[in-house]
Amino acid sequence: MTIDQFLLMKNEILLIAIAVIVLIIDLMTDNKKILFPVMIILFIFTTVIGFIYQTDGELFGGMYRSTPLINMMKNILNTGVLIILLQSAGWLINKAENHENIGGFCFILISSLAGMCFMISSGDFLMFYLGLELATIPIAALVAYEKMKFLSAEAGTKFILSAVLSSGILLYGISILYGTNGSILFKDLNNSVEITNLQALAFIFILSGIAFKISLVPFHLWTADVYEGAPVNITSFLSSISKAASVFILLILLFTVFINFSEIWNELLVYLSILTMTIGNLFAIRQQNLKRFLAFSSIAQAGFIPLGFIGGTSLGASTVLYFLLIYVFSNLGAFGVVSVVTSATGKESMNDYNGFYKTNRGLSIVMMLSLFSLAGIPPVAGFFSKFFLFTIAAKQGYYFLLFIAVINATISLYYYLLVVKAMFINENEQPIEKITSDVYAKLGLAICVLGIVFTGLFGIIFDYINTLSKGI
Amino acid sequence: MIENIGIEKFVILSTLMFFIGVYGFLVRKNLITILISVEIILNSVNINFVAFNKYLYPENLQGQFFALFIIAIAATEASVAIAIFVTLYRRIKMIDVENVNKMKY
Amino acid sequence: MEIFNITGIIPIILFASFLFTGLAGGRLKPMVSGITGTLSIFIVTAVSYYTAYKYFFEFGKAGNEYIKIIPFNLMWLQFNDTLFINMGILLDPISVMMLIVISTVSLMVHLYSLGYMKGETGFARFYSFLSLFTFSMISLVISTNLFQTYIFWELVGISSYLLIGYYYSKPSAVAASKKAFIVTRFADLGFLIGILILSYITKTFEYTTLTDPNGSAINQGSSVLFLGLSAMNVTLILIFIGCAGKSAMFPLHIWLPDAMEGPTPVSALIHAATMVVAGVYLIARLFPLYIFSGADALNVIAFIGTFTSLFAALIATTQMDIKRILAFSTISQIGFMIMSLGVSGYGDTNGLGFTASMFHLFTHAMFKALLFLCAGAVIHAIHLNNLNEMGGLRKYLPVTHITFLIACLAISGIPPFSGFFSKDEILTAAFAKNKLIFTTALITAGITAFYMFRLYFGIFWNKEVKYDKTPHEAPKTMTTALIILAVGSAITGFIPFGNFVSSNGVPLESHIHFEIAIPAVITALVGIFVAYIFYKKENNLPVRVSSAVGGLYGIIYRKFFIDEIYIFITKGLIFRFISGPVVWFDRHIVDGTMNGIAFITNLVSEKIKYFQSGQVQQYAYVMLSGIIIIVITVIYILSNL
Amino acid sequence: MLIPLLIIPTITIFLILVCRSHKQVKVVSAAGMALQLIYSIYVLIEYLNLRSLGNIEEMLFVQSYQWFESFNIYFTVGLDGISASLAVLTAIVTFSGVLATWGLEYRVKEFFISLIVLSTGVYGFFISLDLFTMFMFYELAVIPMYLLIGIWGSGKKEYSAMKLTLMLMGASAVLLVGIIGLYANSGSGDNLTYNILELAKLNLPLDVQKFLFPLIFVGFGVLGALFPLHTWSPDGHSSAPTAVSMLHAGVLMKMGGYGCLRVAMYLLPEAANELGWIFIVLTTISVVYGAFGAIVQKDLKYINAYSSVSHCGLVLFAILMSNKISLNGSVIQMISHGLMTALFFALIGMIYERTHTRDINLMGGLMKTIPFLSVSYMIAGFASLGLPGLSGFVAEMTIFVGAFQYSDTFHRTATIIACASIVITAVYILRVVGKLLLGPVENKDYLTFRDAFWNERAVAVILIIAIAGIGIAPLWLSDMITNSLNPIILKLRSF
Repeated sequence: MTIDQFLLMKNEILLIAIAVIVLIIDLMTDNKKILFPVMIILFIFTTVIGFIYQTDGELFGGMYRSTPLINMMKNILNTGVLIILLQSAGWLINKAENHENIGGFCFILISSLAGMCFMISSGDFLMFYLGLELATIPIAALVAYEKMKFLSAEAGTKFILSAVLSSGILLYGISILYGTNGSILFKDLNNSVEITNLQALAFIFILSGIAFKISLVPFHLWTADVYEGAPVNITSFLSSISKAASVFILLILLFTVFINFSEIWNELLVYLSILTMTIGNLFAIRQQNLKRFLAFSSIAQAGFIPLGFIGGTSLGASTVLYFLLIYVFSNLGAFGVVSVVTSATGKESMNDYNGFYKTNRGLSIVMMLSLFSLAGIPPVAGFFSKFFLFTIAAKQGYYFLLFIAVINATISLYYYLLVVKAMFINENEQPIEKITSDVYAKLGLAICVLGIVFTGLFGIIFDYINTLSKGI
Repeated sequence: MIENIGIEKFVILSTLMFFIGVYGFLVRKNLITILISVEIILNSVNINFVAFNKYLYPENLQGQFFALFIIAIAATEASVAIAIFVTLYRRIKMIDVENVNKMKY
Repeated sequence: MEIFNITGIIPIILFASFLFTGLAGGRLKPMVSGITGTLSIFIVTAVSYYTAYKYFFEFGKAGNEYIKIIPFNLMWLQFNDTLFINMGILLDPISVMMLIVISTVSLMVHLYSLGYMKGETGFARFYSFLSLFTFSMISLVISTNLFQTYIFWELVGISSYLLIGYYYSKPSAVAASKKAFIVTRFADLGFLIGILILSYITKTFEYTTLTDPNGSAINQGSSVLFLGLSAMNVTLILIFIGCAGKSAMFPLHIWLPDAMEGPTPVSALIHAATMVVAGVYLIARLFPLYIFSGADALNVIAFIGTFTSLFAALIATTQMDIKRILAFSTISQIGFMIMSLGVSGYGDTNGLGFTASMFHLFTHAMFKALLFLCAGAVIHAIHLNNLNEMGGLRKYLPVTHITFLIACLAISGIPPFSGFFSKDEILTAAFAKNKLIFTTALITAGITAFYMFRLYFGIFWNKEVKYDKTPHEAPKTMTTALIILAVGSAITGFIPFGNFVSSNGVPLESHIHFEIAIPAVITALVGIFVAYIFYKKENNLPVRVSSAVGGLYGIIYRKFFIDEIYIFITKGLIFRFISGPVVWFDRHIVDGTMNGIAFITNLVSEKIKYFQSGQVQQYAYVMLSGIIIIVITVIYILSNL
Repeated sequence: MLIPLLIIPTITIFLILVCRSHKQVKVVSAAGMALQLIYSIYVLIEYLNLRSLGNIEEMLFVQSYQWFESFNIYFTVGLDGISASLAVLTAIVTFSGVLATWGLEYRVKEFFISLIVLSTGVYGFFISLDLFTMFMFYELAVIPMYLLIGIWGSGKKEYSAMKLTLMLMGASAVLLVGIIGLYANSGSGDNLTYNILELAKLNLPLDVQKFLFPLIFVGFGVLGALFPLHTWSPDGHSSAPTAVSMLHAGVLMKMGGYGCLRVAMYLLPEAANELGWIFIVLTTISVVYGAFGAIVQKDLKYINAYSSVSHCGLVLFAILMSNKISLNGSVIQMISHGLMTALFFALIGMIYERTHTRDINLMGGLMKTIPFLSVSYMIAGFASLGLPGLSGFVAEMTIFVGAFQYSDTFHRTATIIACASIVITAVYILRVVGKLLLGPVENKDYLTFRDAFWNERAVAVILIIAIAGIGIAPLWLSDMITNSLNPIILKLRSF
């Protein structure tokens, strides 16, 4: 193994390095103030490296692989986590009970990210499983991070139980696949997987395991409760990064290992997509708690993703990537505002946001842009990604699905507008007072806004992703 | 290799364990028991892996390694889960799953 | 022809006058607008007479026949290669005749109004509207095509609306103007549809093509069917509906009596002399088309004209408002003209009806304008217009008295006044065509004489009324107009009208038909005599008679309940049974569906919330059953592969 | 040549952002929109100039930039007579809308930004030659409406804003399916295209057309107030602030008509021929229904909203009649209705500012106290009821002449019913004029009203001049549009 080969794993290595450095600093010094900036600088460095340095190759006999496309996925995740870290600064630094644990928090978060990177880089199911668990278990700890809150513990409980069950089912699927094919390497399976009942069962188990992470209906029920109970920043991590990573691996699995199953998963994803969009929307309509609301909205959003899988084209794959890139920006934008508000005032209800614009112009505009992006309103980026997803579905002739999807997009617009209405239109005697957010949060939101506004307008970004995904 | 015991026995065993685990997960009320049920599921998977490896693909050890890793990870899972249950217990002084339903609808 | 280019300045002057008085009038002294308006109409009159002179005596004839001259014709809007709207000037006997009529009466009215309207607020506005009206009316009669006619047809409608509603603070005036506009608009709908179907059949709007007796338009039309009827007849009847609206034929006459809410000079100009005869003019304009392709339509026209004339005359006998009596009289007289067109044939003596109709139009314009202006002078003097409250005015208003008498004699058809000649021709034409129509017309003529003299005696004789202020004769501007018009009413009958205007352009020798004239004059005299007995002196005879025929009188007095029927249709049917339901439908069905969708969505959302019970084990249930369902689905998919 | 039409508003928005005072914001907006107006007129003149030089390209000033290579999406703009005239209409209405809002004091910056974003969407829509960008601009124009009505509206503004937005976005969702369907059927493999001109060259199979046509027509039709999906319009208009009502009724609803013409009819001619009858029935109902609905309303804005339903129904009706004359009429009607309804709503706003009510039964005699506004209102009314010399007449007559070119019973009956609307229009217009402007002054407070201020005068005068200009000299406009209609007619008659 040469240095070059190690460099294939540069992202994971850097992440683990950061995690370790954070841990060391945390242990070495009592002055927690420097910890955060150092980590942020390192993280930005990692993210930038990810964009600059492209890698392509395999390690460990195919257990680990890296392609430009996977690199891009990691970049998306890195950017997202960077934003989350920036957004959580206020919550971590300003609250006494969290202040002590900054190091722990960052360490766990970054390890989870490293797990995701391993997961999407995996070339066999063992690596995949390890990555998955490395990604999941730390999050469970973070969900229950606020020790003093019952809700946080409840969310943690629900999360870990559901996650363990789903990973058990997933594993069972993998074991069947192993039993029938004799290998867990993707490239071996790629050739040997064929449509038999047993393998189809294995496929379904694996699919449902991942669908659990993406929170497709009917594997979504944990989502809302966990999102509501977890700290805001963890919720945003779960709803965007974790979801995106799972979609990426699903993409890779479907397009490589299970490509022979494409007839099955085409049909299956159509139903799942319809169910997910509709149920997510129907639940979202009624929500009053903003975090819970965003949770259901993220379920509904997840329902759009399968549209891009249909047909199994590389264009579809790039559309999914593009969608997730924009989704990460938009979702984090919305959660970022909620995070700022929650950490300053502790208010999470939609009614609390009445008259928000009067006191906090910048924040409400960021919120509005993010919501519009989620709803798919031009000229913000969400419009483009959704439009392309629809195009993919239509190209394969799935007009009925398309129809349901556009109807759901309209319904989703309704509840996004409810928030906009609360902020801009509703009157309130005592609106949330003026919040001065710290520089980190501002930076984080700025990145989101830039992403929301420019990712769509610059078509070159999509085309770039598309050139990458040709060799999936 | 144990004489006279075919692979199907193992498969039946693992399947049974899987469903026992699932059943336990669904009906038990104590969080720890639920966790144990999940461990049973994981162990059923382990049996699968090992049996498949031994009987069907004895030339390499992928299955056995997989089983090893599962065991390790099951341990971490259990530790994190129990840590969470502890915080939960601190708040409500019980670990009955039915009481963990403050958030709903 | 070059010489007629000068005619083109008529509309320009009038439009300029409209714009000037309309935009700047409010800021200047009121009289400036008045004088501007009057001056411009004076120039217009001069040009009109000049044009008429040149047309009738120098350039109008080709051989023995008056031809249509189009000095210019500009493209205004093009639909396709054959259908386009031009704006131009068409000179032929009837349009030139109308030029004379309109400019003359309009000049008189402008002049008269200088006195009559003095001191009114919105004096400038009044003149501006008058100019607009005159502009539209003149452009209407000189139109070269049907669509141009329609355009100005609408514009005269709107000018009429504006002028009737001149006293806009008065609710009754507002209501009357609205009614007038809507009723005529309704009729115009028929006209419009008529034009459009006609244009579809004939592929043209141009009069020269449409009315050429040997042209393609007339030959094509008869074979086309529309909704199972002969398209041409339907079309022409539709166009006639438009005419009936403007010319207040039964049953579209209801707006005209109410239109008397406008200032009296306006009634004289628009609702007696010019605009209301536009319908007659239009039928005359399309006369060859009616004759050759719409015989049935022409019959309808004849009967409606006859009926209207009798009907309106009957109502006129019972009314009390002097302007309303004149309004019904106008309806009745226009009925004569329409009827005369309806009974006319084409060419030579067959075409007598046509000539008679135009002749009557001409004379009627003079004496009816005069009647209205006289009525105006009376109202100006005593500020009353109820016949019951006036009487004995001959002492105070000598000029008005004499001119009014002349007009009454003219309208009653007493020789040698103008009405005698035109009515004689009409009756002759009717006699030749249909005896029933003739008889009705004769009776109507008698009734006409009766109610006109009822009016005359009622105003100037009858009882002596004590007025709050002693009435004074009108100022010079007004009496001048009266006298000029009186002279016109007295002598225009001697014009050999048939020499100029005839159905086919070839001059028609006309003479008095004594076999018709004598009974007609006798009938008229009888009418006058009855009126004399009833109304010369105050007595209770009218009351006795009216109570003797009780119910009938009531029905006639209430104008045969036509207004009530209309109100029932509009208020009762349209508002209650169409618009009301439309709004209800909008609110409850259309909106209800939308809100229903929202409601159902919310309901479903509410119902399915129990899936999210908060119990982690239930989540697992759902998840596992989801897997089972997926397995079943996949098995299903696999079995179909 | 056309890109500045989008850049000027964008720059204006940025300038507004740096403004300090309300006054500055207004001046900057007005200046920007005036510049835009001048520029769009310049474009129109250039267009006519090129045409008169004999340029017979279907679209002029075509510029194309690649945007999303993978989907073959281009940012393509171009102009023909129809879009040129509609762009000028937009410029006029926006400019007068800005002037009409001079008195605004609440969240001024935000208002003008939203308004200009809205108008940018409209410009983009009219000049787009690519369905993707066209759709993008369509949605861009709809969304600011929500904020504009929701924040600055009156009455039950939240309900109206939500209803309007959802109905329009629902329609756009349906439209989206149609557009994407067109794209997906426009070729094979990677040769798919959104370009209208390219799509027009295709001959899609009939069943595809029949599937897509209703989607696209309904999608655009809702914006054009197609019965029974018109109810957003009355509520929306009645709650919207003045300038928004002006833009909405004046311009936004035209996008529906334009879209139906440019996309539904042009690209799917066979289906238009086959399925047109369904929509002819619906639009005929729209025309009469809107007019009858307007008769009994009490709120001035409701009356005009229903009237808009009727008039825009006529636009769609004319489009469906699909011959050269009626299509020409439909475009003129769009422009004419845009101008006069903008005038209407502007005046209603001004009257409302004085009387603080829009109930016609509570008002009366305004002619006496505010003659300028009243006369302007009357002129708008006359234009609406189709008085010759004003634009409405030209439009309606062209439509009716066109519609009468069919002699079968179905078309004839529909046409005659649609024609009947002109009488009903007269009824409700005169009813309003009678109640509102004429009659005695009941309320003594009304005597203290001030007549129009300079900005109000400017609004009214600009719009009236445009209305009368078209009404008096329609030939150039009609010619310009007719020429641009040739390709569409060719398609519609090609089978």
